[in-house]
Amino acid sequence: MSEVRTITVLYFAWVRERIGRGREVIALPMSVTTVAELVAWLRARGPEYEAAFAKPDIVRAALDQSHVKPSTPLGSAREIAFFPPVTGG
Amino acid sequence: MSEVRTITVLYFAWVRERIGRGREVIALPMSVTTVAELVAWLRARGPEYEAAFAKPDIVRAALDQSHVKPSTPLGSAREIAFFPPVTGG
Amino acid sequence: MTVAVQDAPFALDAEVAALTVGRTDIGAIVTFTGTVRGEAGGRQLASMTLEHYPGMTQAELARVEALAHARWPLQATRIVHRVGTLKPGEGIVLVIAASAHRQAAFDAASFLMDYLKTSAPFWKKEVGVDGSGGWVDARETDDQALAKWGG
Amino acid sequence: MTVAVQDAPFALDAEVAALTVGRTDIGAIVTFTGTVRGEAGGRQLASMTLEHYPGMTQAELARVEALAHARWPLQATRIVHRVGTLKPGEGIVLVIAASAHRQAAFDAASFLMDYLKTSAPFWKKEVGVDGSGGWVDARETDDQALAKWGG
Repeated sequence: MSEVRTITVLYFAWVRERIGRGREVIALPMSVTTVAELVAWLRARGPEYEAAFAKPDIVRAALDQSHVKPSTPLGSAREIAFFPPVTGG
Repeated sequence: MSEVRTITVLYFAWVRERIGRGREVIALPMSVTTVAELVAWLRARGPEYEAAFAKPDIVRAALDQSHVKPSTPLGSAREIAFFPPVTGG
Repeated sequence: MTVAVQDAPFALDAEVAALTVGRTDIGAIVTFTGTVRGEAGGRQLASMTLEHYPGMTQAELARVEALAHARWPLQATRIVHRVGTLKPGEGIVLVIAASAHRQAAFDAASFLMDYLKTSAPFWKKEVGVDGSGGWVDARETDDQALAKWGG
Repeated sequence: MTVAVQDAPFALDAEVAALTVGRTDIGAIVTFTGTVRGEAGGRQLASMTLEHYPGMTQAELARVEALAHARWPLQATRIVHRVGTLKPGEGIVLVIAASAHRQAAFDAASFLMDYLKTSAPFWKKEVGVDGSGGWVDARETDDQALAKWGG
């Protein structure tokens, strides 16, 4: 029996639209340890995720509300967000 | 009998205060042809002018309301102004 | 040093007064207002809707503000960013930088805008007068603008 | 492209609205407000009096404004300069630059201030709270600021 952790995942803008929801709580295998690994794991969940992360280099991530890179370890973060490059201002 | 021309001379800020007036119309010999020559001519008029133009490099001039250099000919200008470096803004 | 994310419009005089009233140590106040343009890429806009990431937005704006204060001698700064649906001509964002010196105020306001544009989690979606809509793409020129501040 | 030399205070919102109301081609509005500081060179100020050269003042401000329009794509600009006696905290000068693009608006507003400071015929005289007074000296840093624009 493999261990899992729960993490809240948020989606914004067209990432949210493609996935069809803005927020979900997922049970994540402990083997998924970095942001990039989480993206790969999400893409395997279905075509809506595949569409959202079709170009993973474009989608940005924030871990506990701070910008992070794909190589960043998830650590003990409780919240991760995925979104397109920001366009405010 | 030497020819003269009349020109309105304006003074501002501490140049005005040292000379003791803000405006005068002077009859100028035709031999005075440049801004620098006018300054020299004015300095000879009295101690208040001497005080105002003690450092002629500092005093700025405008001919018919445009900034000019000491070497600029007076031409047919009707108005010349002398003032310290500007300090607006 | 205050930031706000709000639906309501902002008023320049009121925002500047809140920073400066009763103070005589400020010599220079620069404001930047970004407004919704009526045309984007040849399309006439009916409206623009701003989505954001509540919580992170405030944190990022405060972080950007702190960076500016660490870099220039600033008496006060303010960032107001609107969210929701805006019409052409309306203000989207307001940045204010107040300093004893004009160059610091200009540089800090420009820096705040460059950082805000590339790091604060806002996203714009346009709706054209013909009903067509789409998310605004990030611009490379914004990344280039950021690069001029180094680090 | 308008300039004003006046005794009366100015209001940011009203001045910006006069340039931008009903327009949807503007994306960026930068304002600069210069205010009277309460301290100058270690002396507490009671007031500052601005003298100017009527006629030439307007002509110089309009010339500086035209230089900015020749250099950047600007939708609108405005310069308001006060004269007479002002108290610490009061606004002395307002410059507004509106453009489709933020960098043009920032650069033009900064340029207008740098040119205005070195060419518009205004002179400041300070009166300290102790009754001492004196004309403000021109600053070399203002000439240096001008140099960065070339020509």
